[in-house]
Amino acid sequence: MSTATYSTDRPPNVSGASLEPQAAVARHPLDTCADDVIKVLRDDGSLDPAHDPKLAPSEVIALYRAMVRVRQLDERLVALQRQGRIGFHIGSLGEEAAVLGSVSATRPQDWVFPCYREFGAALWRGLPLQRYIDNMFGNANDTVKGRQMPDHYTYREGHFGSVSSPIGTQITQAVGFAWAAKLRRDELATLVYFGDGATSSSDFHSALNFAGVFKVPVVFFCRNNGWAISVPTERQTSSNTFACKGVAYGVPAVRVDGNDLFAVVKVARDAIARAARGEGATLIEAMTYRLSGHSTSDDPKAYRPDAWLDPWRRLDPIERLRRHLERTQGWTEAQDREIEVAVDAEVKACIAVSEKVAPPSLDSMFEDVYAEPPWHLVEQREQLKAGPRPKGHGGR
Amino acid sequence: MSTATYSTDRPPNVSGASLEPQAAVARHPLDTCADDVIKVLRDDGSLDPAHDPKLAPSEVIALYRAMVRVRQLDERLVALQRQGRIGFHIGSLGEEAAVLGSVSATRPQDWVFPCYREFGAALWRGLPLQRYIDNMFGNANDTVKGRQMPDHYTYREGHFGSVSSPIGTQITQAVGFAWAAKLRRDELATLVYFGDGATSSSDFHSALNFAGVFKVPVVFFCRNNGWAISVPTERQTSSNTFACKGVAYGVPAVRVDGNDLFAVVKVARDAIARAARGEGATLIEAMTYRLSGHSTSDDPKAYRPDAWLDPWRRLDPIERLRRHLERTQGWTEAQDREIEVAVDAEVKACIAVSEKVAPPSLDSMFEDVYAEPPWHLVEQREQLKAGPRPKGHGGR
Amino acid sequence: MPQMNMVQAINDALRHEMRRDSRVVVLGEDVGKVGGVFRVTQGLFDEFGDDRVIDTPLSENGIVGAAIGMALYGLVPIPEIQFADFIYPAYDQIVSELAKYRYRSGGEYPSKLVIRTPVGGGIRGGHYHSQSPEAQFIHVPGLKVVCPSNPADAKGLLLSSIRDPDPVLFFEPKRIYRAAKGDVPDGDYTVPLGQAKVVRPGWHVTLVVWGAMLYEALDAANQAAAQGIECEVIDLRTLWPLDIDTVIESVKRTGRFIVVHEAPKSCGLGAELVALVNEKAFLHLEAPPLRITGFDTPFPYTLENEYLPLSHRILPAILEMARY
Amino acid sequence: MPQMNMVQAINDALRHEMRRDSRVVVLGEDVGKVGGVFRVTQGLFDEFGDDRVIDTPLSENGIVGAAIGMALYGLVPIPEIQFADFIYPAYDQIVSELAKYRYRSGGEYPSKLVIRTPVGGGIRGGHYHSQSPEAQFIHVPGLKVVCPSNPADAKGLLLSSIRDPDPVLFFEPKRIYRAAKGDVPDGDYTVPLGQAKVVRPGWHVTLVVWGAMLYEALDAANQAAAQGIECEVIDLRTLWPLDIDTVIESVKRTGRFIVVHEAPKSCGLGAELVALVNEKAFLHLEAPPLRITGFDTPFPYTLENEYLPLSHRILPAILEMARY
Ligand SMILES: Cc1ncc(C[n+]2csc(CCOP(=O)(O)OP(=O)(O)O)c2C)c(N)n1
Ligand SMILES: Cc1ncc(C[n+]2csc(CCOP(=O)(O)OP(=O)(O)O)c2C)c(N)n1
Ligand SMILES: [Mg+2]
Ligand SMILES: [Mg+2]
Repeated sequence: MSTATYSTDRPPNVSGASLEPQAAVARHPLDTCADDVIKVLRDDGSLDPAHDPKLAPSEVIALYRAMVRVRQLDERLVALQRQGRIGFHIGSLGEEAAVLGSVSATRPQDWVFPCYREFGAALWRGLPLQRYIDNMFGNANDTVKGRQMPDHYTYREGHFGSVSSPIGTQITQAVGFAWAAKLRRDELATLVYFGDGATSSSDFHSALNFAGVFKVPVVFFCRNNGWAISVPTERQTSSNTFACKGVAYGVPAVRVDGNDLFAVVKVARDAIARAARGEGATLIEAMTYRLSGHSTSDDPKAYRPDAWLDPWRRLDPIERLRRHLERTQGWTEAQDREIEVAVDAEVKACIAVSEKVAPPSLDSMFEDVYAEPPWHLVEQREQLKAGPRPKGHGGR
Repeated sequence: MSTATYSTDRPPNVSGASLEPQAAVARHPLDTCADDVIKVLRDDGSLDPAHDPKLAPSEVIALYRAMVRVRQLDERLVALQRQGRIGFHIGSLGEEAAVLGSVSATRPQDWVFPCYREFGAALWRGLPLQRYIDNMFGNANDTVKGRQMPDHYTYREGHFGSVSSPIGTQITQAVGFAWAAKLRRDELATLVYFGDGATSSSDFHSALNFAGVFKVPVVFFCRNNGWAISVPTERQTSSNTFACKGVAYGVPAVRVDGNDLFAVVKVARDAIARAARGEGATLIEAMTYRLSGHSTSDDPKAYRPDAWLDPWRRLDPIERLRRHLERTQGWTEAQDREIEVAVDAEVKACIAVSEKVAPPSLDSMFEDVYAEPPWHLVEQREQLKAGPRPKGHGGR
Repeated sequence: MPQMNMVQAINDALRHEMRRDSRVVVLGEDVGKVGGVFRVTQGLFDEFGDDRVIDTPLSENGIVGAAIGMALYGLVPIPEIQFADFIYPAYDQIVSELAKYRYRSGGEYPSKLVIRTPVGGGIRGGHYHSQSPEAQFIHVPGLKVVCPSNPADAKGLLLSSIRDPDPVLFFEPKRIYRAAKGDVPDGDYTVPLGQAKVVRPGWHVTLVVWGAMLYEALDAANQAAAQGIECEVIDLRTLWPLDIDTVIESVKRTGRFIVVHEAPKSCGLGAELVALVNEKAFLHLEAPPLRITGFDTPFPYTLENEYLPLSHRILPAILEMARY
Repeated sequence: MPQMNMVQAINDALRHEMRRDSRVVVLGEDVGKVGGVFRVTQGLFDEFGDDRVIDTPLSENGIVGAAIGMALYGLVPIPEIQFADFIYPAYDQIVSELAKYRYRSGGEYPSKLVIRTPVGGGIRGGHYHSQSPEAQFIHVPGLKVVCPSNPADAKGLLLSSIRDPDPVLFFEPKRIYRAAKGDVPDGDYTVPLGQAKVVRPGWHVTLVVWGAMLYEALDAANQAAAQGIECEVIDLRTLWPLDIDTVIESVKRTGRFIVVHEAPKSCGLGAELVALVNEKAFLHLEAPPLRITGFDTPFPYTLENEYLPLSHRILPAILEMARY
């Protein structure tokens, strides 16, 4: 079953006519059913050379900056939600290395299919902050026209997909997308994000299976953050790891310290390189931890005592990276302060702009259902426009 | 992730705060990601003592008889379909040892959730032949009231489920059923059949995952017969085996020579014993081969040259078992003839009866949609009965 | 009688029935320790334990498929789908299996369970936390569909749904989970399935509605009354099989029929009601039946109040129809 | 012009478009070497190879989910679902994703594909090889639904469907896959989506129908004509968005409306048509609109001809309505 090329002119030898044990199939170095976790960044801030991706100092700083920026945004957006100024936010507190490390491994031609926690990846690929904040407000400037909840944006120009809420659906789509690129002989890889909970979805199964059979150039990036809302990973699966699920599909897999930027960059780069070489899919399990509630709608106190976070706070990906910067580049608090002030300013400015923009037009509600509105939508649009406005028009 | 008991008062250690490699989890003897295939019956008809289930001579003869009976039925039903006397048949030619060996391992209290090729299992558990043949004719005596296609029967009394066409759905249901028995502390195992193609279904994924997490006393019996209609197994998955998919769910798995009655009995008994001991689910991959077309609707010539069958004809499960009987019990052709004549007589008799029975009543069409027909069905029933009959009333 | 909101009343019904009947189990995502994302199952885990209040992996297909198997065994499972918008991964198990089990087995294998799930808009949930998929289940023979509009009905209908021999989809209008409050009888009582309720008697226009939109219809009816138009407002309660007698009796009196629902208009339950009214009260109709519904677009986020058939859209329809 | 049956005409359309447009790929179960269980894709594998005619693993969810991804990339995938009855495992990808992609991305990500699948009864397929699930897709904004009744339309509508910018469900009535024969123009032509066809002009009763039941409606109409009742028979062809003008124009002339479909009655497309006729031609109606449909039961095996709305059930409805 390891041949992905589909030969139809010989009998499949899968159920092996001889019924003799088959020769063990050679494993890719990444293909591990074991519990080893790839780590690079040591507690003291030094790097283990074995898997060091050898980032330039400026690259490390850029990534550090991006991680800090994302965290600051998270804090600000949660506050905005608490103040009732936006409806919702779902963030990546504690998962910044997993998100930024992986997306930084993508090349310009590569594509990203997001789950809902990867706004950091979108920003890294160039999503203008203003555009992101417009989406948080669902205003007339929001490119998805205020139709979806906050954090459900798109960014085609940056090769970044469309966020949707149903868990898992993007995984199968990413496989189709990457497969299409392969069929068109375009050299690009597709990186798809999902959580540990999503591994239970039907789409995970279809996606990994199709990717294995058709040797699709896709990178499956599973953020194992310990939780699916209130459901812990031990209730999600009884397998030893999430990575070992790759075995079921002939998809090589690797488990990585998801709070270790360098290790994440390393495995993501390797996986993209494999895809680029035509060797097919890779499953990455990044072990990290959701330090916040699931979203602004969730209060984790009901199922998770705060003390459980302590070990993970000690493994905070930003702290660990800062230790490295201190050690290797003499990083100072003043430099942190500088980032903070800059981010604060840009975020505030964007919010000030977005908040003033009007809600989307009534017309916009009927666009894009189809390429052209059919008669029944034209009729409904005109009815709506001719009628009265509700209390709370445009959510205000 | 190997703990199925759900402790909510300690932090899950799944994403292991330490991020150190975890101790390897001890494997059940059946838990194999390797390609070993359990075999007992040797080419010369002797048995390998390593896995010999030690069947009594009379048990072997009973199973041989059942296998021959099933094959004869297959031939007869295909002929009936060709003559236009029944609409459809889907059989088990070549897979008799897989079906009979596994079902014979069930105990009276156990339950069977079928796919569509296991009428041999239903008959083994006591389904009266007349009842089965009534279903083939969809007549008024058919206990499913002629509502489903042939080979879509039920047999609750024999702890045998309801055949439906959608691939895979019964797997998840079997898990729920077995899980319910566990929750009620009833000691019974549930055996569920499905094909290699079904491993790609969403239900396979949900079922195995739930079974692993909740340690459900279910036996997953995958008839790997090499084909899903025209799609060969190498196009179904890229994993090394179907058995190794168990790893993704923490479900121990074993690969068995599905044309070796003794080996099938052995692994099925072991799996049922595991379930009975409260040790949870087992995945069995029985390697066999579909010697016929997919069903009477299929002509395999379009995708499978006849020559591909040769190695499998040499591994015919009935031939192999006869060799064993000849060697150990001095089996003779006369004894075969005896079976043949007896089966022929009973089958003919049943067909003669079934074919004369009228089609189900018009009333029956509106029963069992709900426990009691609501007003709209009463209305529709009366309309139908008051109206004219179509050409070809009752399919005749 | 204690005052409760919908969440409390449904919780009360579940607790009541779980105490009474040990076959009842609740399963779904986050239903356990945290008591569901809307806290409908709160406290059940503590009282009944992990064997009867079961947090599952993230798979609606697995939840419903396993629940069907449990039901075949003789349990009475009550799976929760976190939002009705996420019921679609389980659609195959529901429409191909659950709905057909009794029929296809000639009555040998009924599969009785109740799927609970929050439906509808009103919480700024956008496309994926706002849908009302009743029509997609009503069209499938074998299922019953229920949608309560107030706490007392919610408890009584849920108890009926659990004790009914057929599979039931129990749709909980999340917009009024906490907003709808009222007296809820203690202990055991049921509200029968298949019986609508005339919430407001009237003689000019018949308004059929259910769930959260009931309050919008009542609001509009009250405003219309100020203009001398008396609407009869019927809360359908059981969406399928529906209480045809109450609807038709009313339409025969009023000659004017409006149905209100949140789901998109085309091929919704409103269309079926219009067709039924045509079949059974055609000669009594004095104006074309009207549907005031969600539009035929995905459910929008910012313009949620524009999308929903709130009273500002119902009132003009009433007035127009009365003038017809 | 060559004579073809439906299978051949659809095959011809696929081959034509695959030659013309290298972005078109076909994928599904058994579509490759064997050419589909109904042989609709026969020969395509040999001509276009494994990269464009792709046998997939047994997963409708995977087939449609991957096809959506392919479409996002810019291919024009034509997934085949072996029987419409097996489309439900893909329902989530279709209704939650495919239908909403363009909308939810503000037009940035249209996902254009055509899902082909055989529908309807007539081959003694019982519950699971006979269903007609159009209503379950029409109710979902964003999808188009097409169902041809003859070879020439099948080819022309399929070419239109492939070239249309929106996702299309292309339902092929398997009962007439081989039975419906006719001249099919060579080469390139299209039959526009959204245009019904008046197959038989008449003035007493309007009959709206599609797919295999067209022939039953025509049969009944011919029998009615013998009794002096002239039916206008309209083949809807595009089920959604439908050709409202042709339907309403006819009903305004006849004042009498019957819709025929195989799917269960309740919440079917028939209900929607009745509601639309009410909205737009109420004052012209001289009799209550009627639905002649499959019953609200699962599709039976032995009593298939009793279940289907064949001419023996349509004719009495026509006569009754004409007498009304
Ligand atoms: C199909 C579906 N079911 C349920 C939900 C509700 N839901 C939203 S997020 C979530 C948990 C997801 O967990 P995981 O995949 O681990 O991602 P994480 O949030 O931890 O990043 C659930 C159950 C959903 N969005 N989609
Ligand atoms: C959901 C679904 N998709 C497609 C089909 C059509 N179909 C019937 S049997 C079959 C192949 C099944 O192969 P496998 O699971 O290996 O079982 P086998 O027939 O080989 O015993 C297919 C595709 C179906 N019945 N259900
Ligand atoms: Mg998670
Ligand atoms: Mg098979």
